[in-house]
Amino acid sequence: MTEHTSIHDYDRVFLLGLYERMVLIREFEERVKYLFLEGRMPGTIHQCLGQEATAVGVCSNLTDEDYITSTHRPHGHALAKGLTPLEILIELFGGVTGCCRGKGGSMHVGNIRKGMPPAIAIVGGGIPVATGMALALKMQHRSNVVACFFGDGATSEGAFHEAVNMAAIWDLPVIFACENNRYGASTPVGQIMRLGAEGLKSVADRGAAYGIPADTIDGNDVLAVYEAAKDAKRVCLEGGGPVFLEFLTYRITGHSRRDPCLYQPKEERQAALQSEPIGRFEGVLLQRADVVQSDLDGIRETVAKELSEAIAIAEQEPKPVPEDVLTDVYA
Amino acid sequence: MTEHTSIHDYDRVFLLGLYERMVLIREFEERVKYLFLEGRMPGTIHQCLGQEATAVGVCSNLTDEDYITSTHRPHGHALAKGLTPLEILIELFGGVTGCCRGKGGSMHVGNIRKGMPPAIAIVGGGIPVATGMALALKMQHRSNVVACFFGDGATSEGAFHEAVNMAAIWDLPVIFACENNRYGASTPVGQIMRLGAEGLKSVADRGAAYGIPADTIDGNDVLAVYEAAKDAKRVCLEGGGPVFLEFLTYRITGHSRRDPCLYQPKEERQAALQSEPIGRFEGVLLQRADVVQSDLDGIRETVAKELSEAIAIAEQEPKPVPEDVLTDVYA
Amino acid sequence: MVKQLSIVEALRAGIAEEMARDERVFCIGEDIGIPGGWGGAFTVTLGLERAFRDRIIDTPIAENGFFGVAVGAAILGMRPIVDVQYGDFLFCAMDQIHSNASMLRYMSGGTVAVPMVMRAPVGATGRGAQHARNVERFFVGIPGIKVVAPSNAYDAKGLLKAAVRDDNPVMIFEHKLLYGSKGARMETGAVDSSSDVPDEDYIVPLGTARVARRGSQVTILAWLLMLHHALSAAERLAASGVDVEVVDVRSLSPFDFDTIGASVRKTGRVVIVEEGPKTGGVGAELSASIAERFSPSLKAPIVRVASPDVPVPFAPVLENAYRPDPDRIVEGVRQVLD
Amino acid sequence: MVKQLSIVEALRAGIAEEMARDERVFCIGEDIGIPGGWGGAFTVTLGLERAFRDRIIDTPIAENGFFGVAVGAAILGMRPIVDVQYGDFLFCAMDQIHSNASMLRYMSGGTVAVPMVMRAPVGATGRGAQHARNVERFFVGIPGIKVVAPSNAYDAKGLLKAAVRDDNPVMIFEHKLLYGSKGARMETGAVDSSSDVPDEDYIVPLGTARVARRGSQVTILAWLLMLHHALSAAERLAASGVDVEVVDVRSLSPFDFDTIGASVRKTGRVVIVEEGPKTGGVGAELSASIAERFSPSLKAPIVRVASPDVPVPFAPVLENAYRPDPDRIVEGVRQVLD
Ligand SMILES: Cc1ncc(C[n+]2csc(CCOP(=O)(O)OP(=O)(O)O)c2C)c(N)n1
Ligand SMILES: Cc1ncc(C[n+]2csc(CCOP(=O)(O)OP(=O)(O)O)c2C)c(N)n1
Ligand SMILES: [Mg+2]
Ligand SMILES: [Mg+2]
Repeated sequence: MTEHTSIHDYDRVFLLGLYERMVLIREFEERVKYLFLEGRMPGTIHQCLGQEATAVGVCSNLTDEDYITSTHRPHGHALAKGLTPLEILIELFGGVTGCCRGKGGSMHVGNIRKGMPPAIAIVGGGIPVATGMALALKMQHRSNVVACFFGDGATSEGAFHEAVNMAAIWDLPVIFACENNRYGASTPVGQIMRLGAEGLKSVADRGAAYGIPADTIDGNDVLAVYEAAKDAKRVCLEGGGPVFLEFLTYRITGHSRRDPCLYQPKEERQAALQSEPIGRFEGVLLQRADVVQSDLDGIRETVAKELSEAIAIAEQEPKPVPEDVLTDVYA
Repeated sequence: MTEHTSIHDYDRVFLLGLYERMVLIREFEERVKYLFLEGRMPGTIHQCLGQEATAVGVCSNLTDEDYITSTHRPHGHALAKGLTPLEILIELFGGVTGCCRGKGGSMHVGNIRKGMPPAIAIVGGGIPVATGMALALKMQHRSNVVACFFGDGATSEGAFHEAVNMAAIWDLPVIFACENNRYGASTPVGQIMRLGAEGLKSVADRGAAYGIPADTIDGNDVLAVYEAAKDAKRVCLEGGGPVFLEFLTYRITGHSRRDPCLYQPKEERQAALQSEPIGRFEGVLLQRADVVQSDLDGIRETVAKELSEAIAIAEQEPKPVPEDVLTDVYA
Repeated sequence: MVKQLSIVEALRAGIAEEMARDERVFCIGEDIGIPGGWGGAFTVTLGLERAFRDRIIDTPIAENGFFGVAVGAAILGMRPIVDVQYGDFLFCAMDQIHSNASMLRYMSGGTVAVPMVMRAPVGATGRGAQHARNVERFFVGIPGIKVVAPSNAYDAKGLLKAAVRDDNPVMIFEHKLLYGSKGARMETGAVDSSSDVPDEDYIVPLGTARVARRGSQVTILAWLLMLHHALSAAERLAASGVDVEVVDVRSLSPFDFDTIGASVRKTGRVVIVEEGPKTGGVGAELSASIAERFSPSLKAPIVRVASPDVPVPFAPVLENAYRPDPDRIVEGVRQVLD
Repeated sequence: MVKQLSIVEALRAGIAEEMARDERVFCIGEDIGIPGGWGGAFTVTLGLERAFRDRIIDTPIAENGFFGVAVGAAILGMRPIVDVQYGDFLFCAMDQIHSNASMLRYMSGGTVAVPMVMRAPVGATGRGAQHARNVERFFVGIPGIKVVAPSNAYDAKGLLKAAVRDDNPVMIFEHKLLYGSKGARMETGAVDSSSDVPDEDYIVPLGTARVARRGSQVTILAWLLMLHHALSAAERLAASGVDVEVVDVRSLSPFDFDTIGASVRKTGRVVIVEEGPKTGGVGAELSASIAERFSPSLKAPIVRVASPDVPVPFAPVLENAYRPDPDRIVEGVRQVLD
């Protein structure tokens, strides 16, 4: 919960929409993990279990004409931005009707027609691209924003520094959405910046180096994320952008593939499981008189069914033919 | 002048040494500019007239076992670190007995035996190198520091960000000496960072993003530079490094070659000429009873003579033979 | 109307015309539009900020950043022309160029386009190792990118315009000694590359080579500065009765094997001239491809004349030993005739 | 004593031995020594932090930065082994590698040395375009750098040790499908590259190729994964009476033209196999050099078997169409025999 707003101030349909989208991401990731471990799905995967609130909270502020950029961990962002589970699943299965026609794969899902270019898996590499998209929006006098997702680890890359600075000096409409899940791969964030020292208390404090508004938000509170991103979008549209938002969250699954996460202390993991965003949001939702458990159960069932159907279809979709390797290189 | 120390607290010889070194750099650059414009010296040059106090103030704290890294504008740093005018001049003339055997040239002068690897002319490129040199010093348990020179413009490069952060988390003994001469090439510093905005008042404020001590110093006051670098060196040797120092100064010559500096407002230039470090230091020096104008004149004369001799020798030194192009590629 | 222009003037005119024609076109780079400044390191964009203030974007010194910015802007329909002061600094931006500019279209299954132009000056010019490299080799063969390298003003303007209108990332290499920059930015050792340039709109299609001199006994392939040295060498050889054809390769990716092949089939002898270390150069691919495609026509092994495998040295005597010159090209031709 | 080791195990042992032997040696990279972590992306340094805590340095995600840090440490006498998780990320560090690591010695007139080892995994492995590129081509021909690419555990350890002891920057390319990583980091489609590795100290000299299979009719040149596919193809061809020699090029810079030349002189027919786009590949230089050096021995135009000129696609069917396989190598041999 944010400080300013109570759960009772929101529209019921809106709230259940947030819930549904988070559940969709969670369930999607669970299914994909299973398919992957079973060997039915090729490649490698980076999943966002536990981080659903950041994707959903931010993207709920975006219209179809707004944009996002994403990372090696893009499934949640894509679903939150409105890509269908089906087009993503087909892509993950390497199907030719997938959102990238089977050429992208898990780390590069995207659909520009829905405001998401292929996710960029070079850590930090999407941040200049997002900044350039915002520059285009500004030059084209469009009232839209770009939400640029990246992790705590990405803030050490030069690309982050160069791009955020340019967004700052040119007042570009970018929401820099830093998902601080406390680790870059296996490396704790406390090990890659001098936190606690003179002037640097949080990742958000880095925003000050660029003279832009920056804040640290409980990233497992979907409404707090939503409100922060809403404010940020307003600042952007008023020409005061960019805004840096650090969302505190936790990855309750492996970094990639079959990672057993032995570098995450047990107690920390335990605590994180307690504060994962979906359970927390359920508790908050049920404070409302007009939301009952069966509403939530119904949503979960619908999502589960939708996904089962999508998987069944996706797995059977036609694969590319070898000659397709040669197409789509040049426009 | 610094706030803490008065001109009377210093040793006369030390002070005249600072003066001499600044005069040497100024005179060196004047001569080189002339040689270049006359067509006697090949290549291109970036000169540091007006910035002598930063090089001299910092390097006066360094021993032969301390190191520096430098940039495309390295003559002053090299002279301040103890390279002889002769070995640099020969290099600039493309002589085989030059400090880089004629292979480096103006932008790459250096002499590792005197604590200076070849200057790195990729803007920002020397900052990671300096950081690595400091890492070596630390791993080798040596009580030495690296002074890393770079300009205001370089702080926009990713290399700056990545390296300063690593120096910070590993407590490396680096003095990040940022010479803010208000321009990166022709571009005013106010145009490449959002100065004045939330939290960002000076280039030094960027240091906070890395959790390290950072300060802005009058870079045309050689004693202020000296004292700041002395403190920084102490912090480094005590294991608390790195330290970020922003030195406010001004380039009272072209960026390179025959640049007429039309992008520098006239009044600004005029003011800068008033506060250039050598004239200022003369005024301060003459406050002492034991320094008189003829002392200063004598130093200027000695320097002038030394340089005339060095130039005469340097120009005549043997040039490489064409076959030398093939040597020194591999160790 | 036709005017004699330098490459700098031709590029400047080409950029201005494309910006006037299409408001999606903008320039981005360091020091390109600072009032009182130089219009980039070599005056190509000098004064353009007066006509197009909002579309000449001066950046911080942050190559990877602003190349990425150009990629993002291009994705959303703009047509950036990115200026890097020296080709050497492309290494700073290499990730954005290779990982994003060149591949996003493919990764997206053909749904994203990245129409951007990159301009990079190359060549050894008395500045030492870090402002001197001929980096063409690093971009030839990156799938998704096109590469051109004009040797004269007409081609420079025509190729620039074609590049701006192309829907893909196009790299234009320009040679510092060919610019014809004037005044304070003039280069020692510059070679005249000015040519007649019509006022009317025209393009030089990407992907085309040009026969710069007709001949029958040997084909020299060259581009940028080396094209001029090749022509000098050809003159000299003509005096001693050797009839050399010189092809301005001009398009380094893709190569124009129609034009190159026609020449090779005619002469059967090939000398490839390249500024830059021999090993791993563009000449390697040219040599390998020609051998694959036209072996039956070859009367002698292909000869590569290039720089030695060393960084670029500073001292003029060394730089001259580094950079291939007409003498060495003549030698190469004699070798292929042996 | 001799043990059968995977490449990962051999590299790990080699690094540990060099670190024990010489305290100037240290490792630096992302996630290489985090307790409970993976020892880098492919477990090469797994557990080494227990023996050498101060010399296994985990970095932030900042490739250009930590490659530059390695350069600086090397200048002052340390011997860093730099780990990059995927060869693709070398583009982020390209400036430090090319502008500093490779050139500082030359720029200093031979007074500075930069003894550093860089390790980079390459190869298409189901991860899509940005974790897949064979970037060897970008480093072959950079003066000042040496490049090796081991195809088996014995070579991996021996080349690593030679690299650590060399006074120059040495790039080691490793192939993800050859590592033999186990457990959670195992690769689908991995090929066995384990070999007998002695306990005793040994090196494999940089700059040497190895005849991996003797034959008389055709020479196949390959390295990393393609070496294994070349051997399979040779087996298959042997069954139909074609006697193929396979040379593991192994050292990509410099090439060992003694070994390569001996084979070419014997067979007169050359097939070069490369994972990665054909245009501008390492194979181009090999082809051009062999033509220059050994033309009189060549009985047929050199054939290059490589990937098409496209980024690396994700879908398995496309990736298989991208990566050369024994079938395509057999085809290449048949072509060169025609
Ligand atoms: C330039 C680059 N370096 C390294 C990697 C390997 N890598 C993939 S994800 C990752 C960690 C990223 O951490 P963070 O930004 O916090 O995102 P998270 O994985 O936590 O979502 C690393 C090191 C990469 N993909 N790109
Ligand atoms: C990576 C890179 N980009 C651009 C340049 C071209 N260039 C040389 S000096 C310079 C300005 C540097 O400004 P600053 O860091 O403030 O140093 P100053 O010149 O003021 O001493 C530029 C842009 C370069 N050498 N390297
Ligand atoms: Mg993270
Ligand atoms: Mg400056």
